[in-house]
Amino acid sequence: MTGKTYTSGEMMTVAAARLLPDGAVCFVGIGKPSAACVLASMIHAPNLVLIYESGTVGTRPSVLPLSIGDGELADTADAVVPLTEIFSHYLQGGRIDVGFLGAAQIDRFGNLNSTVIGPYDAPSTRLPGAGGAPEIITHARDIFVIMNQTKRGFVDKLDFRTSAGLLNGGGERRRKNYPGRGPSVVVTDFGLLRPDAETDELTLVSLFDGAKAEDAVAATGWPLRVAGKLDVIAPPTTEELEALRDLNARTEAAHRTPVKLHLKKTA
Amino acid sequence: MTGKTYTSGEMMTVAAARLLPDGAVCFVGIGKPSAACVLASMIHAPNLVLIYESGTVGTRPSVLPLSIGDGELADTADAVVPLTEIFSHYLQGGRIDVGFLGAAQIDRFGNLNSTVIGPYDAPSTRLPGAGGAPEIITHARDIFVIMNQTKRGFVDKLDFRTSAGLLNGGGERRRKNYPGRGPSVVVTDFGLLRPDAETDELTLVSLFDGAKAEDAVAATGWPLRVAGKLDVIAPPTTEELEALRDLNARTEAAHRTPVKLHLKKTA
Amino acid sequence: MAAFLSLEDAIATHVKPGMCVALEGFTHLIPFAAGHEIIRQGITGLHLMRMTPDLLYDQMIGMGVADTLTFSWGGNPGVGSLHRLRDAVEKGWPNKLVLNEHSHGEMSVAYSAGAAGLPHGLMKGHSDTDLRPLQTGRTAEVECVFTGAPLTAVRAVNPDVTILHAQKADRAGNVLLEGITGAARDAAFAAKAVIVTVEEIVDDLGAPMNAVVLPRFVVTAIAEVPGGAYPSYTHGYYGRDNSFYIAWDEVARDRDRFRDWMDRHVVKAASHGAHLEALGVLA
Amino acid sequence: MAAFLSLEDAIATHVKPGMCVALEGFTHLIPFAAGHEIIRQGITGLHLMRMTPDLLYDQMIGMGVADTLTFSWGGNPGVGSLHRLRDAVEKGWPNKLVLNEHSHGEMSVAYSAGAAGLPHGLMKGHSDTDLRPLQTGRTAEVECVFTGAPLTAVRAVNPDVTILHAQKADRAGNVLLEGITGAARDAAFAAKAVIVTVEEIVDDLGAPMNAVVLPRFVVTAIAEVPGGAYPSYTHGYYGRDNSFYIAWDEVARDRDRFRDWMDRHVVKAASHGAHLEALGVLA
Repeated sequence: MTGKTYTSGEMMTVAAARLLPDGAVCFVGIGKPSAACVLASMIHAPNLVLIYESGTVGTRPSVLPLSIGDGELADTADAVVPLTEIFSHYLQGGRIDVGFLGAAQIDRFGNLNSTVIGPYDAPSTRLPGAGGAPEIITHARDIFVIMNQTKRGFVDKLDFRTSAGLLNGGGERRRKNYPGRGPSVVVTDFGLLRPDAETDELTLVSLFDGAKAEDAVAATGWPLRVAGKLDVIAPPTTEELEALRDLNARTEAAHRTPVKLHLKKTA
Repeated sequence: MTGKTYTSGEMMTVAAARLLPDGAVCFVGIGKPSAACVLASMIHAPNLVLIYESGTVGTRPSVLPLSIGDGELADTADAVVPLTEIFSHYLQGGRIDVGFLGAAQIDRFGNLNSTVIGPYDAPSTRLPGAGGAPEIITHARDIFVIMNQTKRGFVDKLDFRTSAGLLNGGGERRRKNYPGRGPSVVVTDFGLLRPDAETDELTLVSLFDGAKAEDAVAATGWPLRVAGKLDVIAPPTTEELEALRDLNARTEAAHRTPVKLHLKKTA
Repeated sequence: MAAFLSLEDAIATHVKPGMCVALEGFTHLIPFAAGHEIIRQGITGLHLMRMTPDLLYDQMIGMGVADTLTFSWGGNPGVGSLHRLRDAVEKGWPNKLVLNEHSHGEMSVAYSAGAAGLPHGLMKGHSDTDLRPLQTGRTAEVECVFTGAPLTAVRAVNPDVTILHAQKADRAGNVLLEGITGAARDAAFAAKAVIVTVEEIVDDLGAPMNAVVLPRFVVTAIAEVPGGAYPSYTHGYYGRDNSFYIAWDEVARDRDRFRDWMDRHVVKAASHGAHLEALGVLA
Repeated sequence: MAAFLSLEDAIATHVKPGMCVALEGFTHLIPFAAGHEIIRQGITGLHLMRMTPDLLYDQMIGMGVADTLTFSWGGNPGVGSLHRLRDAVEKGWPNKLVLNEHSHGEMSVAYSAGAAGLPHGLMKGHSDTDLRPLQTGRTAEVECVFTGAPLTAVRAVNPDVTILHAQKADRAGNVLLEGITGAARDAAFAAKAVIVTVEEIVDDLGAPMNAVVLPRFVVTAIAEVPGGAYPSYTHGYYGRDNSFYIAWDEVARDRDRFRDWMDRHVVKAASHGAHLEALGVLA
């Protein structure tokens, strides 16, 4: 975005961070969700609880993890528990307020694909797969999705439904008594989409400063609904931007540090 | 038993200890089972693994626990795990070689009652209840029962079947594919009973030195079968008796030590 | 997030007549102080739940706190009977007590299922015991949908309140349990509210990696009650007073002696600290 | 009880062609050395199982070790695709790979049920995804026998061999795992045999109370392999070599370059120690 002093990735992270209420218990993935949560805890939500599926509960990383099981997450956690307990006691047990998800594809009802592009048995692209997404999207009280908005990713029809969002819309998920409400917001590089209260269809409701609704529509694989009145989201504050860049700089330095093994002896 | 230099309780404990093969993983209760296991590990089975349902695995108590959750058991354990894990991963998971049980009543097929004397809804004596006995007797590969032999305890018909032994005999338990074989020996104050290979009926097969088969028969509430050839079990050796008495003396001294609370402050 | 309250306020706020309350603890970490406070506040009609009701539940049942008991083993460990529990079951004194009776394995599965948000858990096999026919609505014979193998469904339990005693809480409200934890973790996760009494509140739990920590968002209220598990014990703080357990056998045998003891030592005690002092067990 | 073997002997004795083998580890404690030894011994036709197949499974699949993969997330964490896994699935190179695909929640339940001796475990709810119809015989929709609530049965998994890396074993064969343990405990209890590589064998584990210890009677074989988790990490010993994970992306993109790298660094390495030395990562 020309003339901006920040990237759209930074704006997405900042926007996601602002959505997090203090004290929320967050089920976090690597990448932007981690950055958003750590940023929020540095700015306005010091009591945010971060849980990673690797088993780290209440972790306070000073650098972002490259993987979901980095040692930093264990070292700074309130508790390190078996993964089985994360999925049974924490997630299915109903202890998670907000789950973050991304995906390769999303449809207009917030259903997600992270499995394959093309047919399952003969995919053109084999993606990593479900991970914990199907359980997170089912059980967390609220779901934030973060994805760049492109025609390849925001599709009329998923190649594969890995994780059940708002299903076919129109309140189907509610009627089926899913424990959590499903995706309530999608943070893209244009702004925020939220499901329509009646139809559940994802609707552009907010734009980042300088972003244009017609560009968002053009980047969507279905005729994107646009709210009558569009909020404009303020650019990152200096405090937000500095905190985020410090975090990213610390992270890059940490991940560049070469590992040397001091072994007593080798077998 | 007149003229003896040891009590029948000591003989029972020693006899039970001798039955334990080195390296066996034992699910242990308090009282004689604990004493038998600790004695065996001091005499001939140094690699015996003791597991208490409180969650202590591979414990090596130097004094016998008064309760199944004494601190001594935790302090000397290889692992202290949640009770839920003991019942799921260890017991039902098939990791236990020998389980020890006692009861208020036993019948001729090794079924046990530890629930009530009299009708369940209007008992003359309410007993403590099942505890882990139903699962121990189901899942442990082998079961040792230890009980004093009396007409009140060795009954023709249980008032309540708390734990399923060899059911109605004649191989019923085997046909029902129970994971473990059920009670293979009952250590009484007269000697050892073992189930008959065909009928499963408990049969007197060994007598303690000086004990008489007719006394055992008289102490049994059903016509007790007696094996054609009765083994005689050697009295406790000096080594066994000294080790057991040292253990009991240490235990009594430990349990007599008064507790004083050094509290920082009281609320 | 966990609120720091006095024990009086924690009980008054969260324990109401008629509730299902699990004061867990497996020989270790039994929340005696909290149970005594329930007695002092005269709360009745409780559905008490615990794998191993021992002296504390003997006291609570004898004082008329409970009308239902869900349990799997009710005795004085290593000593004998719980005379007050027996009197309630055998003679209906001071009131009738409905028993929801289980084995340890069943209770363990019921707590775990409750903690995991499941309506029931599973055990291997069916059962040839007299206990199972008494458990209508709580256990049921089912079969494996894949293999046809016999299984038993055990209905989840979800106490209104689980009450625990633990070593420490930090100022954020995270709670550390060390030593024998029994079913404490699962009973806490299964409950709608969790009250924890702790030996002390500290700046830093100093918890080793992989320790048993209840995170602050699972804990409803924390009260600092040093000695709160006596005559049970708190690993690293004080040992189990076995002599108290042995002496209790005589106290509890007789209704009048029991009531007199409870009146003097619990009902009229100003606090758990005063209770301990009167017992002469403070160093 | 655990036998102390060389890594070569442990693999040769317990891992046979066609077996179901789970080399678990969740980012942390991934048993790279053991996986490399399987490659070196030319064992093929394995059914590999793991929640998060990462670089090690990319290497094993690319070397033709596996014909089936049970998994729930197959990627290079924080980096991108596993190119060898993709090549096997998309192009059948070096051989076709059957996928038994799950979510993390399903795998977690499958391991736990296997560890608990159950034929299946349970998850709350049914599912409106495209994954479930692909899981015939592995998941099934059932209903709560008490409430009628929708549940999903997930069939237990019981690997022939589970292979783990851990910090320490003592001379009796007890194994200590510290830090992120993932599904390691359940994968071990679910297995018919368990091989553990450890950083060191010690007289005393020095395990804190409530630490994660696999007792000696659950462990089949122990091999001392310092650095055995590299480029994954062993908490308290060495950190994760993120640069290796990033660099792997390029190595694995091309079949020839991959085979050449594996040949030079793994197949021809005399041992894991030699492998680490050749990579220049020893201090």
